[in-house]
Formats: sequence, C-alpha cells, structure tokens
Amino acid sequence: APAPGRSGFAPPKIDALQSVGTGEGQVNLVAWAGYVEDGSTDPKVDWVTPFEQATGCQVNTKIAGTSDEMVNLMRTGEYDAVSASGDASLRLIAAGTVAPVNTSLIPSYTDVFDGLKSKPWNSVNGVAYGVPHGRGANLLMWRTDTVKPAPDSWSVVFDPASPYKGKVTAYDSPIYIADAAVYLMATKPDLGIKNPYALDDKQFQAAVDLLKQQKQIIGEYWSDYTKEIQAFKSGDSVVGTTWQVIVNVAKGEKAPVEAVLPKEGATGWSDTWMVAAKAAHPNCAYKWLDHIISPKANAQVAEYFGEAPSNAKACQETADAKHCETFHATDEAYFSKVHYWTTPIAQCLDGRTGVTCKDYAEWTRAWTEIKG
Amino acid sequence: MAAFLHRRAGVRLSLLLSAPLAWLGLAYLGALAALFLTAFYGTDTFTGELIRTFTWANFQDLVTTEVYRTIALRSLGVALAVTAIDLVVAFPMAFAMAKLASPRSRRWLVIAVLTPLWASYLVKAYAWRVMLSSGGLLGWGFGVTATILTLAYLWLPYMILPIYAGLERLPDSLLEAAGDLGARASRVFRTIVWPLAFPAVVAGSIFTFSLSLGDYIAVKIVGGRSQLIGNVVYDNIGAANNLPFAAAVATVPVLIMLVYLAAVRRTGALENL
Amino acid sequence: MPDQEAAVGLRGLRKDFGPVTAVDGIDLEVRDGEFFAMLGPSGSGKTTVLRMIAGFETPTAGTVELGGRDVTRLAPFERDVNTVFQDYALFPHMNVLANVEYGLRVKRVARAERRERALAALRSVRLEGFEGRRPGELSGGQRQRVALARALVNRPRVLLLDEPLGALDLKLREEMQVELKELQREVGITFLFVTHDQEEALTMSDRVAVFDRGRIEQVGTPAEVYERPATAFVAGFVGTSNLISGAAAEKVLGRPGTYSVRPEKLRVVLGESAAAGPDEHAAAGTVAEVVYAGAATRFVVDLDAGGRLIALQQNLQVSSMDVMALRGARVRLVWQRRHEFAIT
Amino acid sequence: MPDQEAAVGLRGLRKDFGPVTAVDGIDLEVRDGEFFAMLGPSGSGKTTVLRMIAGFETPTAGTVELGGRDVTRLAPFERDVNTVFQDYALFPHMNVLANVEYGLRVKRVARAERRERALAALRSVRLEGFEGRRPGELSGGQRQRVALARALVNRPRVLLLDEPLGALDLKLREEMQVELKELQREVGITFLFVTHDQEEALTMSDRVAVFDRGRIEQVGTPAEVYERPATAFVAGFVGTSNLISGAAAEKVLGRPGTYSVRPEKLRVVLGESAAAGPDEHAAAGTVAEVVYAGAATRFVVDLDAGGRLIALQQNLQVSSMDVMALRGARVRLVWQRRHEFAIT
Amino acid sequence: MNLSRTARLLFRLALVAGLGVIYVPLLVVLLNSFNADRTFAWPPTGLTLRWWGAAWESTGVRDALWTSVRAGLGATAIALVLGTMAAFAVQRYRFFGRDTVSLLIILPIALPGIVTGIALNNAFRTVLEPFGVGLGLFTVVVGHATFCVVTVYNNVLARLRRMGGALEEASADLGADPFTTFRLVTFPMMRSALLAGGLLAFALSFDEIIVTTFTAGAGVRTLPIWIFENLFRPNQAPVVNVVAAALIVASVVPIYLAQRLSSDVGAH
Ligand SMILES: Nc1ncnc2c1ncn2[C@@H]1O[C@H](COP(=O)(O)OP(=O)(O)OP(=O)(O)O)[C@@H](O)[C@H]1O
Ligand SMILES: Nc1ncnc2c1ncn2[C@@H]1O[C@H](COP(=O)(O)OP(=O)(O)OP(=O)(O)O)[C@@H](O)[C@H]1O
Ligand SMILES: [Mg+2]
Ligand SMILES: [Mg+2]
Repeated sequence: APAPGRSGFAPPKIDALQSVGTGEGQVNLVAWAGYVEDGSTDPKVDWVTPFEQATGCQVNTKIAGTSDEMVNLMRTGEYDAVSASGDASLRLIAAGTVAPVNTSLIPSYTDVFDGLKSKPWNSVNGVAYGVPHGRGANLLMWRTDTVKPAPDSWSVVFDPASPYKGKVTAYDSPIYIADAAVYLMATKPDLGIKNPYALDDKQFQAAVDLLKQQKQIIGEYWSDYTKEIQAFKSGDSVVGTTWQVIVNVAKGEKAPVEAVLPKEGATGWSDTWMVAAKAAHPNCAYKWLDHIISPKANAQVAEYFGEAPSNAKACQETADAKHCETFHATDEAYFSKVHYWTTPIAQCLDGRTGVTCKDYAEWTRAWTEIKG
Repeated sequence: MAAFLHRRAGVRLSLLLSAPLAWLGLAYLGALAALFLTAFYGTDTFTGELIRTFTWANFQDLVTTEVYRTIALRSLGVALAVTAIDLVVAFPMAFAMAKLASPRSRRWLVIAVLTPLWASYLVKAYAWRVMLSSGGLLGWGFGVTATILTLAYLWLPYMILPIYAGLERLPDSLLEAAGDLGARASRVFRTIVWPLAFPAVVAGSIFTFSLSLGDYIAVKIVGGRSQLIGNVVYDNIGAANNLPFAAAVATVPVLIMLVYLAAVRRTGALENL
Repeated sequence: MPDQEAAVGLRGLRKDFGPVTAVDGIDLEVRDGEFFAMLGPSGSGKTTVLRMIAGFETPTAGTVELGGRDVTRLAPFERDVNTVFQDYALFPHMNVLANVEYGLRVKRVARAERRERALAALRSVRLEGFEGRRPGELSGGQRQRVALARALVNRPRVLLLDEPLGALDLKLREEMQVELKELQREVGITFLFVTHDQEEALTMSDRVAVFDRGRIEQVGTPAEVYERPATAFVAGFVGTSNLISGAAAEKVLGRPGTYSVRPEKLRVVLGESAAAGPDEHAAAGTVAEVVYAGAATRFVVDLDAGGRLIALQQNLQVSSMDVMALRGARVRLVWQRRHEFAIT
Repeated sequence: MPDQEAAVGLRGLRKDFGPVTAVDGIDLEVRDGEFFAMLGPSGSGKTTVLRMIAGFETPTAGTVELGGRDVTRLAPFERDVNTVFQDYALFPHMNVLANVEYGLRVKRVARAERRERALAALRSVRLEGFEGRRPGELSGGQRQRVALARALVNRPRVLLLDEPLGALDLKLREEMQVELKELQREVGITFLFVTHDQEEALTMSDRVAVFDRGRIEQVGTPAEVYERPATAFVAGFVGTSNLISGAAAEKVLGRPGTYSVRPEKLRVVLGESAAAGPDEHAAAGTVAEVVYAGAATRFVVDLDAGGRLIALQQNLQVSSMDVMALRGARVRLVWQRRHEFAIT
Repeated sequence: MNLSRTARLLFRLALVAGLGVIYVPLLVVLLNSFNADRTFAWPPTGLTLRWWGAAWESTGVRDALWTSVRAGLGATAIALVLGTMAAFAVQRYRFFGRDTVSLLIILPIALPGIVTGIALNNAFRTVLEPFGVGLGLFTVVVGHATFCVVTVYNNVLARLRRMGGALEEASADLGADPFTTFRLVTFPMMRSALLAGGLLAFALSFDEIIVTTFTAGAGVRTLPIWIFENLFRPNQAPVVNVVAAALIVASVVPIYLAQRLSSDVGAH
C-alpha cells in the first residue's frame, strides 16, 4: 500500500523546521472568518490574546473569502501560516508555497484524531504539510412540519417529481457538483465513481445533468448561513444541504428543522493549518499551530465556528458539554461516510491513469451552466 | 513664477492635465488594457499561474456556449428593467422636488433622497430579502423579479439626483411660455420638459444601468436560483482563479457600456452626472 | 366705450406673496387695438399684473376680464392672450420655425397652414431665412423677433410684452421700438407693454399707466402723463423734474409750495437784463455746468434764490463750441406760467 | 503732448480670434487725466481693446504702452490699471469693505492704512455705512459704486470702464452718469470708458473714439464727432443721420452726392410758403409720423423730392396736443447750409 | 406649467409615495436592529437592545469604521485634487481631445465595478508586488479615488461654468498673482462645489464593496467588508443592522451641513 496521503506527484523539496526557538514577536496569518478571533468582534470570543500574552507573538490576520484568495495571498510571501481547506492545500504544496510541518515540534498534535492525520489533503507520501484544525459534513436538513416522512436519502433533493418543488435549496458553489457525484456513487454504481472529486467526462456529465434536472425544483441556492437559516425559518426553503452549525442556530431560533447524514454519505470539509515555505516568523507560526489545536483554543474555535474539533481533548473544554456529540467529533464511523472537499485537478485524484479528470475551472464553468 | 505661468498657457494646461491623465489615462486605462490582454491568455488550472501564450479559446468558449448568451441577455434585461423602473419612479419625484416644492423644503428633500446612500448596500439588500421572504412584509419570493426590484431600490437615488438637478436648471418661463401658447400640461411635458430633461435622464441611467450590469451580490441575496453576468465574472476569478476567462466574460458588460456611452455622448448627458 | 368691449379689464386686482403685497388693488381698462404701456420702477408690480392677465398667477382678490369675459380662474392655455417674455423663453431644443409653429401645433392646425402662417409671421418680423436656426445661434435682437413672431402667429386678442427690449443695445432698441410700433399698427392687436424706460413708454404707446408700489398712480396719454403729472412721483419718474420749493418758490413765483417746470420749457437768456413777459416767470442764476448731448445741450443753473434747475436747449443754430463757453456765466431762466405745475 | 506722457498708447494693435479679427490695427493715444470714451456697435472690438490694455488678452500684433512704458507682455497684475467690469465682478463671498480692500491686501498694504483708504474710497462714492453688506444685498447702482471704489482705491494710472452703466435702469443710469463725471474730476485719474450709448459718450467724455468692425473711424471731442462726422458710419451711429442723396440731393441742394443734416437742425414750417433765407436750404414734404417724446417731438417727413427726413423739435411752447394734429400736414423743412455735411 | 390641482396633487403623492418606498426598507433595518430573532424573522417575535450593546462593544466595527473613514478621506482627497485639475483644464482651455477627457473620467463609474475591481487587482499585483508593495489600504484608496474623481469633476465643472472667468480677471486686475487669486477668490467660490462633490465621493467610497473586495490588502477591513463578513454569520447579522441604522441616523448631520454650506453665495 502506498504511504498515506496524496501520492502521484512530487512536491518541491523543502525542509521542515528542525527546532522551535524564541518567537519573532509577530506572526501573519491568512484565515477563514471566525478562525482567528481576538475579541474585536465580540469581547467574549478571544483566543488570540492569551496566545499573544503567552508567546509574545503579535497576531496579524487577513481574512480570505475563498480558497483562491488564500492561494494568492500565500503566494505574496508576506504570510507565515494559513488555514487552508482541502481545495487549496494541494495547490499550495505543489507550488512549493508551504513547507512540510515537523509535527514533533507541535505537542498538541498527538491528541489530534487519527482520522484526520495523513490525509490526501494534508500530506504527500506520508509527509505532513500541516495540522488539522477541524471538520464538518454537509448534511441534509428539512423542515419537520412540511417534509414527511423524514428523509434519509439525498433523493429528496434530486427527485424531479419532488413535492417540495420550488422549496429545495442547494449550496451555491461549483464544489456542489461533488454532492451530485456522491449521490451518483450510490445510485448509479455503473458510472464507476470512486472519488467525487475525480470525475472523468462521462461521470462529470452525469453529475451535471443531475444538477440541471435538480435546478427545476430548486427555490434558491444558498451561500451564506444567515440566508439559509432565514429561508428555512420563513419556509422559503424546506429541504436541502446544510451545515451542523446552521441546524443548531435554526433550532435555537425555534425553526422546526432536523438534519441527517444521508445514507449515501456526504461531502464535507477539513481545514489544515500550514506554514509558509519562506515564513519570516517560523517560530511564532509553529507556536500558533500548536496553540490553535490545543484543547482550549480548539474547543473555542470549534464552538464559535460550528464544527467538530480536531483535538480529542477539546471535547472536555467546550462550553456546551454536548458540543462534540452534536458535531460527531469522535464519531469516526460518521466521518468515514464524509468525502472531504478537495480541489479537482486534471490528474485524477482516485489514482486512475490514462484518463483526464475535469479540473476546477471546468467545474466552475459547468456550475455556471447548471444555474443557467 | 506666476508671471511666467501667465505667459505659458500650454505649460499651465499640461500641469493641470498631467496628474488626471496619468492616473486615469495611463494607470486606469492601462489596467483595463492589461486585463483584456489576459483574456487572450490561458491559465494553469492547478497552480493558477497564467500561461502567456495567445489564444482565442476564451472568446470561443464565450461565444459558442449558449448559457453565456442567456446570462448576458438576462443581465441586459435586468439592467434595462431597473433603469426603466427607476426612471418611472424618479421622474415624478424629481419633478415634484424641483418644480412644486418650495425652495426651503427642497433642501430637506435632497437630504431625504441622499440619506439612504449611507445605509450599507448589503444591509438594504438584506432588508429587501426580509420583506420579500414568505411571511415578510411583501412575501413575493425570490428570483429575477426580486432582483430587479431590489436593484431598482438600491440605485433609485442615483436616478433622482441628476434628474432633479436637470429639472431645476430648466427655467420656469419655458413651461409658462408653452402654457401661454395653448399647450396643456401633458403636452408641455411631452414637448418641453421631457426633451430638455432628457440629458439628465440619460445621466441617471448611466448609473442605474452600469451599477445593475456589474452587480453580483444583490442577486445572491434575493435572486433565488438566478445569476447574472457579474456572478460569472466573479466565480471565474474568485472561485476558479481563471483570470483570463473572467476577463473575457468581462468584455461583455464593458462593450455594452461603451456602446451605451457612445450613443448618449451626443445628448450632453456626460456633463450632467 | 362700454365695458364689455375693453380688451383687458382689471377690477380691484390684488396679489400678495406671503407678507409682500406686490399688486395692491388695481382697476384698469385697456381698449381694443391700443398700444398700452405699463411704466414704473423696479418692483412696482408691473410683471405681476402681466402674469395675472396671462394666467400664471392667481389673483389674491379682484378679477381679470378679457373682451368682457371673466377669465380669472382660467388656465393660461385657455386664455386668448400671448406673452413675449423678457428673456424670450424660446425653446432651446427647437429651431426657429418649430418655435413659431408651436402654438399652432398644439391647436392642431393642419401642417400646411401652420407652416404658411409661421413663415408669414417670420416675414413680418423680417426673419426669412432663419427658420432652421436654433435660438442659441441668434443675436439678442433676432431672438426678440422670434419671440414676437411666436406670439403673433396665434393672432391673440391681446399681446403681453414684458420689457421685450430691455436686453438690447441702445441702437438696436431704438430700431426695434420703431418696428414694434409699425407691427402693431399692421396687425391691429392690442399690445400691453411693460417697461421701466420712460422715453420708450412715451414714444411708443397710445396710453401709459404709471405704477408705483403696486398701485397705478396715473393713466393717460403720453402727453397727459408728461405734461400734467398727477403726483410728485409721476412728475419725477416720467422725465426730469425741476423742483422749485420753499423760499425759492416764494421769491421766484411769489407763492409757497413746491412746483415743477420741465427743462425743455426753460429759456436760457444771457445776462441779468431780460425781463419776463406778463405770462412768464424768470429766475436769475449762474451756469454751474454745461453738458453737450449732440442734439441738445443741458445747462445746470444754480439759482440765486436757492435750488438748482436744469434747462434743455436744442442745438438748433448754436455751435457746441459757443455753448461750452457759458460755464460760469450769469443767466436768467424764463418760462411760461402755464408750464409750471404744483406738486402735491 | 509728447508720446511718453500719454496715459495709454496703442500702436498697430491687432487681435485675431481664430478666423475672426476682433481688433484690426488700432493707433490711439489717451492723454493723462482725460475722460475718454470708446463708442461703437456691438461686436466692434471695444471690449477686446480694453482687455488688451488691462492684460487679459495678448495682442496678435502691436503694442500697448502705459505712461510711455511698453507693457504688452506683462500680466494684468503687473499693470498699473484697474477695471470696472460691466457686470461689476464683485467678489460675492466678501463684504463691501473686503471687496474694496482687496487690491491693497494683495499689495500687502498695512491693515490700518488699508482700512482707512478703503473707507475713504467708499465715502467718495457715497457708500458709508455699507461696509458690512454682501454684494448680493446691494442694488444695481450701489454695486456699481462698490466696483468703482474697489478700482479707485488703488489709485491706478488709468481706470478702464466697460459699459459700467449698461446694467442699470434708465433713471439710475442718468444719475450715475452725472456722479461718474464728477468723481473723475475730483480724483483726476484717466478714465477710459466703453459704451454703445452715443448720448452717454457725448455727454460724459472729453474725447470719443468711434469704433467699427475692429477699427477706429474717428477720434475727437463730442462736438467734433457729432457735428463733423468723418464717415457715413460715424454720422449714422452718433445720432440720427438724415440722408439726402441721389435725385433728392440734386433737387433740394442743387448738387449730386450724399449729404446729411441732423434732425435738430431742421426747422419745421407749416404750409408751402416759407421761403428759405440766403444761407438756407428748404425742402417740402408731408408729415408721415409724429412721435411725442416728452421733452421733444420727432416729425418724420416724406420729402416731395424723395427720401425721408426726421426733424426734432423741442417742446418749448407747443402743447403736445397741437403737434399731434400735424400728422399728414404739408410742411417745409428749413436748415442752414452750414449744417449740411457731405458723407463719403 | 400651470398644472391643474389634480396634477399637482398627483405629483406630490408620487413624491410622498417614492419617499415611502425609500424609507420603508430602512425602517425594516431599524426595526430589525431591535429584533430578538437573529435572522430577522418577520414579524419580530420580541424586541431587544442586546444587539446595540454588542455593537457598542465590538472593536471590529470601530476598526472597520475607522478604516472606511480613512479610505474615504484618502480617496476623496485624491478625487478633489484630480477632479479639480481636470475640470479646470476642460473648462478653461481648448485643446485636442477635450471631449475624451470627460469620457475618461466617467469611465470608471460607467464600467461595472467588478471590471474596475479585477483590472486594478491584476494591475496592482503585477506592478506593485515586484516592489514588495502588497494590497493594503493604499490600494483601496487608489481604487476608490479612480471612480470618485467623476463626482468632484462634475461639480467643479458646473461651478466653473457658472462662475466664468470674470472674478479671476477682476482679482488679477487688482494686482493679485494667480496663486493669490486661487487662494482668495477661486477656491472660496468653489468651496461649496468641492464640498458637494467631496461628500458624494466620500459616500460612494464609504459604501463601496465590489472594488474594495478586489483591492483591499491584509487586515484592511472597511465597513462594507466587515458587514459582508458579518452579515453572513447569524450571531453577527443583527449587529450589522445596528451599524446600518446608526449610520443612517448619523449621516444626516454631514449631509445637512453640506447642503447648508453648498447653498451659500457660490451657488448663485
Ligand atoms: N413669486 C414671488 N414671490 C414673492 N415675491 C414676489 C414674487 N414675484 C414678485 N414678488 C415681489 O412683488 C413685487 C413686485 O414684483 P414685480 O416683479 O411685479 O415688479 P416689476 O414691476 O415687474 O419690477 P421689475 O421692473 O424689476 O421687473 C416685488 O417686491 C417682488 O419682490
Ligand atoms: N474670446 C473670443 N473668442 C472668439 N471671438 C471673440 C472673443 N471675444 C470677442 N470675440 C469676437 O470679437 C469681436 C469683437 O468683440 P468685442 O467683445 O470686443 O466687441 P464689443 O465692441 O465689446 O461689443 P459689445 O458692445 O457687444 O460688448 C466680436 O465679433 C466677437 O464675437
Ligand atoms: Mg418685471
Ligand atoms: Mg463689450
């Protein structure tokens, strides 16, 4: 068996850091909104200040809106670390923008769930390129008062004769094509889809056709969670993809909703903190990596952002004692059904050779076409 | 120094033009030119690096794929509809402000029209989402119509202000002269007010038209499942990091606007913004 | 002439703008075919009266009648009057022909007739060949004539003109005065004409109404107004008023009060000697200033009795060089008693 | 007076605006302390000449000298002249005092002296007490006086005035003419005055230059220009030119050519009889029109010999009622031969 | 045009109705800032001051507001200088390509924001990055100034046209050199036009999001960007409403002042 992690391409040879010394006084981060909170949004939400006090590394953050922005920002060389999603991490590795991470220098790494270590989106040929931050699945949510019986399959959002026509919602991004592929994996095995992010022409076309057909019953596509919660609350949407955090908030606002990981499995995400190859402040960057996956901070991020923590010990630190349970943090069986977002590239990610797969640019164009 | 400049009109003119032309003529036009040059490049989809070899591929895709035509036409339709709605709503308002309101209340009316510009665009769009959602104040649902309404609302002040300014400049004596010669109000409007206010109307329409043509955020908030040309550009640059194709798509609204500007240039509208 | 035949009849007309009373109760009758001038200083309410006749303002009180019919409540487009505005108010987006045709067009006159009448109107103001120009491409005098043609082509019962010559050069204004007068004779329409230039009012009109602070001070022919002004205001405003008052009046005229004599009624006699005739008065004085004005010369004379009079003398024979030498000379001013009038 | 003492000297001055030649080669000398008028129709180049003297326009050819010094290439702020603009060009954002002080302020005159001189200038134009007002709060005549004070306070060598009275009402204009003239006498500064009103030019100035199409047609005292016009244009522009020409000239004057007589030189004699004296000429005709103008009456007479003459008659004794009756009457016009002048 | 009573009434009604349309959504925003529901459920289930408290304590809002103000002031300052210069050149001189200048100035506002945004983004990255200058507040200011020039240009142009050259000539005539003339006459006369143009430029910049998205650098979060990030987070969305409501109220003051000042002498 090949070594865990991505294989099949050779990243530039870059050495990992050998030891962590004293901090350089500051560290520049590229992150998703909500990952690096210093109390400026809400004084109660702050895991940066303790870090700054403990290490003397002052944190400067640039919030990126998309994975591509992250890639571009990292390429400027001004940043030391990044919270890359699976659809960005490989590009960073391949371009030599980020360096392998010496996990032995990060004490908290030992407590990270094994299900997150050495995965195709955070390592190459067994070499780790970062530390896992957290994870979540794209679930199926429905309104209990209108959608009966309770669905357990994605078919409810793909059935052209759905009784919920005009009230179905889907995630507004090219990556949503993978959701269709996951459904096809289960319903059309003869297409031979093994990895929803590695689709050849035929497989891709099937997914696109499915989505074009789905468009007829879609009410709206959602892209931010305020919008989705509001739609479910008002009844503009009654069934569709969701994130666990949306389910929680909607329930908190007394919306009659439930969510499930459907039997076909689902897409999901897992983010990785990576260190720039030319980091100007590598010591502080390593200290940050250790801090952000330390139980306390990891718990705070997971709760604030609404995802499963990556550190097993974080589950004891959450304010809501049932957080880990709600987000299935320790449920490896649950996450085994999750296909984490990965950037589709021409070279098929499922190891096939001799065929080219559709790359992300083509996914994007297809998405435009699907929405019409 | 002063006396030297007095005698050199050419030097004075060059000094005056230097900075604006350097900024807009060189920097801005240069940036636009560079952008449209990349429309002829390809891109490495994995690393996102540009491949600087000349190709028509992006334009071929753009022209041959039907969906882009559909989206372009839809965007054009939305921009036209927004402009038309704003015109119909803004003209009577501007007229009442300029010709019926007392000079004192005019100042307050202008303030009343300007104030909404300070409430964030996004917040206003979301307020419309709240009003349009089922159970909301209006409850009409989302879609292209909702997008048109929301955009029309957002850009309304940009239509009112130029028309108001144009009508205020229109001497009352012309309207009186027309009435004196036997024309009824509707006729005065048709033959005097409208032709003379037309450049101002066009000026306002430049705002509403171009702002609608380039929008990609409001449609995400209230557009339901529809998309506009701005979304295509944004998705290609923001999500796919495909700058060359985004640039190729961006030529569409730019061409539409350039045609529009060329058409209205003679009306004198460009001096009425 | 009975009331119902008056072209324009104003009864107790009054207009308040908030606290300002612009027109303060006016009664006036303008006869059919008359060239009638409204003369008065700036702000005396002339324009406001005109605008009430045209229908642009609604009177606060009183009525406006046109040809005996009460039109006080009618809109401008329902009244058979047309206006030549002070700033002409030509439509800048139409050419000359379209401007002139406008009134006929809104009255749905057939295209051929419309064109014909418009061209005739342009001919009558001597603007053939200018049909295609825009107002912006015309000189002031030409614009004025377009405005005139645009109003006349509708053959209104009354034509209202608000200082139509105010914006023109002196020379052009004089030419236009003659033209306007001739035009009015030709077309026979009643002209109601606003001006603040007393000479214009005197030379052009059949009758004049002199306005002051929203009221009419006097109505009459030019000669009546000039030679027998009803009030001090009229005396002062229409022509130069030479005042003799107080002690000077007692000494020179032998009675108290304030009196006025027009400058052209004074004869300037050199030296102290000349005796006044039986119907005459005379006053001795010194020439303070001699002003040569081409056709006439003005002598400013300081009277021994006090006060200052101006005497006008046509340069009929005297050469200008001679009269200039008179500055500082002793003179006597002589005039007929009937040309004095008391000022109240 | 030698050249170098002339207040203003223009030599071969010329100005083209693209294809238009606004000023077409002008030579002129204005003497120190003179009240000099530039008279001419609209578009004849008066303003352009003034602007070249002030320095706002650069001549296409020729030179401008001030007090003998060539200033052709100097900027306006380097020249010792000041201008009173037609529309006054008062600074609307400054009060009257600040307007008047402006010239001293930019020349860094000390504050106390500045204030004192400005107040004195305001006194000389009789505007004490108006220091704090904004130009917008003044009447036309008051603004005109502020403009005057603002220019005079700098004690320029020459004061340029571009139709300073053009925007005023007739009544006010007449008053200001007198004031302006008195002021110039007091301060003794050279005044160079542009106008298109011939009476204004004649009554106010020491000398007049008559402009036509960018050239000077004649320079002389008012009487010279009026009584001995050098060209037909001058004759026509300065006063009414009564022309007798062609067959009429042969019949009436006994010689061919074109001649002119001023209206005020014509005596109107009723009936056919009156014989002309030895030094006189006479022409019979019919009164076509009588125009009453208050101080005088104009008779428009159609000559039997052909042509039309206007006769002016001061209303010295005759009542206006009498003269009006003369329309259509047969009259003879009689004038002294020396008042005829040939037109070239 | 002597309208009938009915017509006048209809126009006034249109005005009132139009203002109603403009203000109802703003009232919704205001009301939602008190709405206890995080996702603005309609009608509000309960009212709370909680969001106003949260907004008050949020340093992120304050930072973003400050960033926006700085960006707006920077862009406005540049727009004032460039717009005034261009307006002077176009109004006071005749030269080849004069028409093109106004077209050029209008172009950034007439072209869709996303085009300007990606063009500038592309240019900044290729031109500035080699010099080690990344995207930052500076690039935001540059981007905003580009499309703000037009508002100043148009206001100044209109004022210059109305003002004519007479006052400046009078000043020169009285002995002031061009710099003094500008300081004492031209500038004071243009002040209200500059104010009006500047205010509009500031407002444009203040609410700009598309160009900002593409030109903002590390850690540069203008208010619209902050709103963009936070509107889509349920815990923050109500706070955004508070910010918007507060802005509407606060904006009346500068607009009123500008209106007052711009109706001064210069306007006539
Ligand atoms: N629309 C108005 N609102 C308020 N006051 C007005 C209005 N129109 C005129 N007035 C005032 O009414 C008075 C008379 O004005 P009007 O224009 O009739 O005078 P005028 O005799 O025509 O003067 P001018 O010779 O200056 O034109 C003035 O005091 C003027 O200020
Ligand atoms: N800036 C300019 N550009 C082009 N032509 C001009 C300009 N200024 C003046 N002219 C032309 O030059 C000629 C002389 O104009 P100028 O203003 O000197 O006449 P003016 O005698 O002052 O007339 P007015 O009595 O009307 O003021 C006119 O034909 C005018 O059109
Ligand atoms: Mg008036
Ligand atoms: Mg002139």
